[in-house]
Amino acid sequence: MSVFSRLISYSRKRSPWVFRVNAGSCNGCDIEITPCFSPRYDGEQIGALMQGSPKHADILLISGPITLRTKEIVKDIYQQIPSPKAVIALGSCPASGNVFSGSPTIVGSAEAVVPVDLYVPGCPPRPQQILEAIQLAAKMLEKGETHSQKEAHYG
Amino acid sequence: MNTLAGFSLIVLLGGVVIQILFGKILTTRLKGWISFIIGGISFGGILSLAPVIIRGQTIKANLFNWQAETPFSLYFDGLSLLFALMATGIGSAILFYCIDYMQHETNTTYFYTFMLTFIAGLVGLVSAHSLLMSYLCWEIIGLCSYFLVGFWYHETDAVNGARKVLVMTHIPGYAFLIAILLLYKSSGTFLWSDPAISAQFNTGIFILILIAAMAKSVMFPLHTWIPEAMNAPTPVSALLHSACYVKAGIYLVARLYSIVPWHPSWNFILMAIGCVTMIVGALFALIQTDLKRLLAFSTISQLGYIMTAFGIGTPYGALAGAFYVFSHGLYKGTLFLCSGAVQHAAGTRDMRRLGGLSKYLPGTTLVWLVAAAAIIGVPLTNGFVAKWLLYDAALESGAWVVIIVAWLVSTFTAFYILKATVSVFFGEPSSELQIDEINDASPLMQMGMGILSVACLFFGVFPQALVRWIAAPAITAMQFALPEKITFLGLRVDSSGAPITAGALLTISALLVVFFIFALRRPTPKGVSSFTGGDPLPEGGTLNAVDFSEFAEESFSPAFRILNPDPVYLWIWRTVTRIAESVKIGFGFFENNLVAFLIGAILIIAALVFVI
Amino acid sequence: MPYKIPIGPLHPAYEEPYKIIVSCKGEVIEDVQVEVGFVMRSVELLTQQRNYTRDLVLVERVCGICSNVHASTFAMAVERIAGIEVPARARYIRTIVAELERLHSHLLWAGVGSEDIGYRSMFMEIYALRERIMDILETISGNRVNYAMITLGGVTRDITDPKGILEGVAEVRKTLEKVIIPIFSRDPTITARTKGIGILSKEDAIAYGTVGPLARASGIDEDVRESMPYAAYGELGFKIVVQESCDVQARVFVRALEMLEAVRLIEEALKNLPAGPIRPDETPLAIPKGEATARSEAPRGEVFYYVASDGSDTPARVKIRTPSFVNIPSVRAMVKGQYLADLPIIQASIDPCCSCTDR
Amino acid sequence: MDNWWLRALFSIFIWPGLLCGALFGWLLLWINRKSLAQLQGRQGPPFFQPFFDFWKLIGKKTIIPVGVSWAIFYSLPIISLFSIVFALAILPVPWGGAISFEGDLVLFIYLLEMPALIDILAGYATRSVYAQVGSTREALLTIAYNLPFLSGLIALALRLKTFQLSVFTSAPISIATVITALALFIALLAQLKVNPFSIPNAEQEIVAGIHVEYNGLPLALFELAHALEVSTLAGLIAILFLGAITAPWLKLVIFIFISILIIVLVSIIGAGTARLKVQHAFRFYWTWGLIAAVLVFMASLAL
Repeated sequence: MSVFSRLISYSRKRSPWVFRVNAGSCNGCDIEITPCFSPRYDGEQIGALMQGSPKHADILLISGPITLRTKEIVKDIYQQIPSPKAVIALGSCPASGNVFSGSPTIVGSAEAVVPVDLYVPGCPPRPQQILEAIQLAAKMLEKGETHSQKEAHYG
Repeated sequence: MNTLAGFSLIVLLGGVVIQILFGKILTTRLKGWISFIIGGISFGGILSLAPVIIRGQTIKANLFNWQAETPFSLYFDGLSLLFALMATGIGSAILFYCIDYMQHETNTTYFYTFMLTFIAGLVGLVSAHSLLMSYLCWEIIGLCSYFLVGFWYHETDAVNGARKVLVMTHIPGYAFLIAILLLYKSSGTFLWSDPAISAQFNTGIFILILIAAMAKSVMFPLHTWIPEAMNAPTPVSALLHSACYVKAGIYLVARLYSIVPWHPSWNFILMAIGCVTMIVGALFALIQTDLKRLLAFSTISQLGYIMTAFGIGTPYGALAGAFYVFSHGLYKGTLFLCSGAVQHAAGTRDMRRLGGLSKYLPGTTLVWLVAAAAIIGVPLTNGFVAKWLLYDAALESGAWVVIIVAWLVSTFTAFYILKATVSVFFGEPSSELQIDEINDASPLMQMGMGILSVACLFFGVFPQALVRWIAAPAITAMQFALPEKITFLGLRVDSSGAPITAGALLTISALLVVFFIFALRRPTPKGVSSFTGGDPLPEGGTLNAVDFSEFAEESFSPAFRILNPDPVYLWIWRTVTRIAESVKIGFGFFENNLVAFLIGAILIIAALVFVI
Repeated sequence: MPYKIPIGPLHPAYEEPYKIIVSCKGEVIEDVQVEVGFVMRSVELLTQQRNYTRDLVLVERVCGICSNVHASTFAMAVERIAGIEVPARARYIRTIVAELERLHSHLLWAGVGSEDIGYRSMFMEIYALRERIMDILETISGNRVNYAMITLGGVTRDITDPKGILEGVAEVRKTLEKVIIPIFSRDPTITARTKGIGILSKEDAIAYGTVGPLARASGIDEDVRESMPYAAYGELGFKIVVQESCDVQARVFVRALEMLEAVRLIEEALKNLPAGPIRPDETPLAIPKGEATARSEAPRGEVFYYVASDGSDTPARVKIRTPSFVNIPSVRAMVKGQYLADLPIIQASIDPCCSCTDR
Repeated sequence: MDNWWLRALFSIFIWPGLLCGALFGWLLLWINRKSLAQLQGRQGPPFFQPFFDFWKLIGKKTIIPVGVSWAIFYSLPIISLFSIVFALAILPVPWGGAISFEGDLVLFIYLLEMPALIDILAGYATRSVYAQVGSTREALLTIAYNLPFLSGLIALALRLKTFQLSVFTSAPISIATVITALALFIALLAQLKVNPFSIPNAEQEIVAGIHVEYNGLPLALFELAHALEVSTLAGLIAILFLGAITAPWLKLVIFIFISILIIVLVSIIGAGTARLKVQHAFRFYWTWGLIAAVLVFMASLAL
């Protein structure tokens, strides 16, 4: 069985499938995600794929400061991604609220909504950074370091 | 042994008598039980004949002699066995289902009386030695269907449907009568096994009999009565479609093989009619929104297959036909009983208002899925073997049009059956459905359906049993030699017939068990909804049967106009009534003014006499 | 009853949360219901709490795609109140950046549009080209997305290497003319998916008050760059692109030809780039009391800013009206009777931008 | 008898069945993705990417959406997988064909049809509105693409007067074979749901099509079934061209070569087209498919 489990964890590193949630972003991050899968950056060479359904995804990419309207959506989508899963907060907005901090209609921090495994700084981060983050998250999935895996492990 | 031949018939008629005599005393459920037991006994009676017939003998018995030349005698051979087993076997399962289904109905004496007469009629038809008795039984089942379709006589639709059934099958039935009389005139006998009949048989008589058979067996263009018969109680529809009524025409056509060697053009006619019918039935089934109407059109299409199989005219074709006719009885009966359970539970059979019933009717869903798989022709079901035999037979005789048409129509079959399946049992429940009141069919009903669906699977895995014991005697009776390669353990598959199917089934079920144990060991998160884009699903309609097939309907819409003969019949009907009307007016005028006419006539005659 | 299928707020065809509830019969759309408001971040409220310099940064993030337009229009309005004269070189640089932004935005749109009709190779081709423009923008401003080029009274960075930009732009023109426009106009599968689809008649276009390429594809020759020239457009000359066929294909052509026009404008501006300062020596912190409006042509249409100042260093009121705000409702007129499969491309053909709409 | 059973089990599970079929299918799928990427100017996925995708999915927890019966949810992919495994086991590849009997073509075609039927059921059974739309599209496609597919195979069967697949491999190559292969290829595009007929799984319209709600283990099984379907369908065309060759190893090489060639062709077509609408596809198959069918019958009845 251990051969299989090792194969499975190795495969986790090799095939991160990404689901994108725009939680009130200004589009800046989102138009930098799309080029990640275009010829110059080509995320497919690390096995990454954009998925349309959260049920197929391993990694949740959250961009934007999480507006009140999208808060429940983000929570719901996090639930719909089967474990093990990693969450990447993309850009400054889900980390701190960025320029929108102090707005009454945003939550401001992704941490308050879902457990975040990785933060990618930048407004917006460059495609290289995003790809690196995806790869790092995949490695975390391999080693079992994401919140979802730790939770399952400890209780 | 010869006395046993009439046993089933007598038991069934005895059942009728019991129903009539004790109808007032017995409770509804008891009547059902008695009918089922009667049916079971008659099934047993026919089964007991099987060993003799499989050995290749025929059984003859006289019921009573009316006249020396036209004895009411029975002639029981393989073909009779096939149809009689079907009628009593499937009929018993349906009667079993009736016990619960009909328990809240009034007037069940009427119902069970005619149900038993119906079955007895078919048994009589297939075992009749005399053509006259055949015709008698032919009309008895016609009348029974009229009474049964019109069981809910207070509903206009049911009454109109029953009338259409009677008119459209009774009038072509005269063609059969004419054929019998013509044969009698030229040969002087009513017994079909008489060589004199064979000698006098010609294409004209074939056509006459074919017309009667076409109307009974819903061949295009005489098929339009069957959708109207859907207002009957479900067990009646099931019996009508699967075992008794529509199979009568098939029997008649198959029986012609034992009477006379066929002219090649007859085969061609039959194949052409069959192919057209299967296309028409499948196309019209696409656009139905009523579950039972969809099944009705599917019956038309399936009977097209059977007719084609018998039309091929080779031993192999006859075998395919015999196999198909029995298989169709099994799965179509199941499908109808399931639709009855759906109607019972949900209160409607309009597929636009159904959906998501798999959660509330798990048993019915399972049974339906098996039967649906069979009609689509999924391997390991009897439907697959039937189609396989048909294609093989057609290939052997080089009828390539038949293969391609039959095969393409089978993809249409898959389409409309899936349409029914998904829009009734899967998907979102419609908002119009009263979810709280839905209960699965009662255990008795489920058993009735279950027996038939298990038989579908059994004959799919061991088709040899059906081929060897039921189909083979039938084709022997049709004057065909059994195809060489068919042995008990191999269905044209020299060494690997039964093992491969049984082995496949075993492997699949073993793997399924292993997989389920493996899958269920893993905990799964609960309460996660389906993905709808983040927000909850908006209130409002759900996908239904119309949405499933809308585009197909649109694409084939010209076909629906061209292939529907009903307007023509309506036109004929109107013309006839108009002529009758004008004739009536003429006569009416004459009648009202009779005195004046008489006086006038007398005066004219007197004047004429006077002048002359 | 028609069934209802929610498209969005999270849907692979959309970059942003934006919801269309579609009522369908079979594959045919009977009606749609558009819901926006997922991206409401209260930008207008926040502007009133910050000073003008910080507001520039904030309004740039109203929308990540047309960020420069928002900053420059806001700056135009403030400059109008304060009476600041923008130096000529700065006006030219603003034009160049605005047109580069239009190029990148239209290419982004074309990429997403071809993805919406399932043409992934075209998406790749276009995104490869778009990277070239991103490079140019990066050489000018140092950023790929939010350029931070605009400051009150001028621009923050100078263009030091016009030749390099000219080369890049020429390359873009070549690919546009040789590859992308021919494929979009000739490929049979693309024509099958765009021609005669999503028709917005001229009357409807006027009734819905549509602006930008959407309106111009319905035969309305309206462009702020011409009707109310700002920056350097008055000096450079400008030709409006109008198509009359009102369908998705027309919108494709309008944007494609606008891209060529943008390339021409950039080349012209670079060639005639006047010398001089790029911003005033001193930028005022407090703006005198007053109010002003400003309009400019964003890639999606007309952007309108209203700024009221009470004399302090924070604006009293900022009102932003974006092109998508008026364009999005016109989806309803376009999709009725169309097929569900066409919804993404029809919806994409108006190039909706929700972060603009919701602010 | 024992020997036969062993050979049958071998061909179901090892060659050409589950194991080798899956490996070969993953290879073909990787070639598909890689060549698509190369045509689009990208690097493309690393070698044997579908293999890792499969194992990753195996290792995920399965979510069964609210209101979906677990039995249906789990059994559909299993049935789909095993029908395609049996279909592949029947395919007379070099050193294969242990299960061969008169009429196996009928079984083969019905088994091949199963994944599509299961998909249609799965779409509705998982109660996702997107999957339901995908299902209706798939159902429409099945009645469209079967025209060239069935007529191709039936015409061939008529020419050889048998429904036995292993006879197909020994038939000499003629113009009829080529036309049949073309007809099968036209159908293959829709069967594999690749561009321009990627209609039932159109991501931009209906999220991920039929398998929207599937995840983890059952999704992995569906992916595996898809890989097997790829190798079966490509292999079906490839075996038509093995007639003239006698040496088994050469047969194998040519078999693999033609399969890869077919997948590369599929990739090229996929790279150069937009996704059509279901009505376009329907019209395409009922016009071009009909023409192909007529040609196939003319070729095989006349030649």
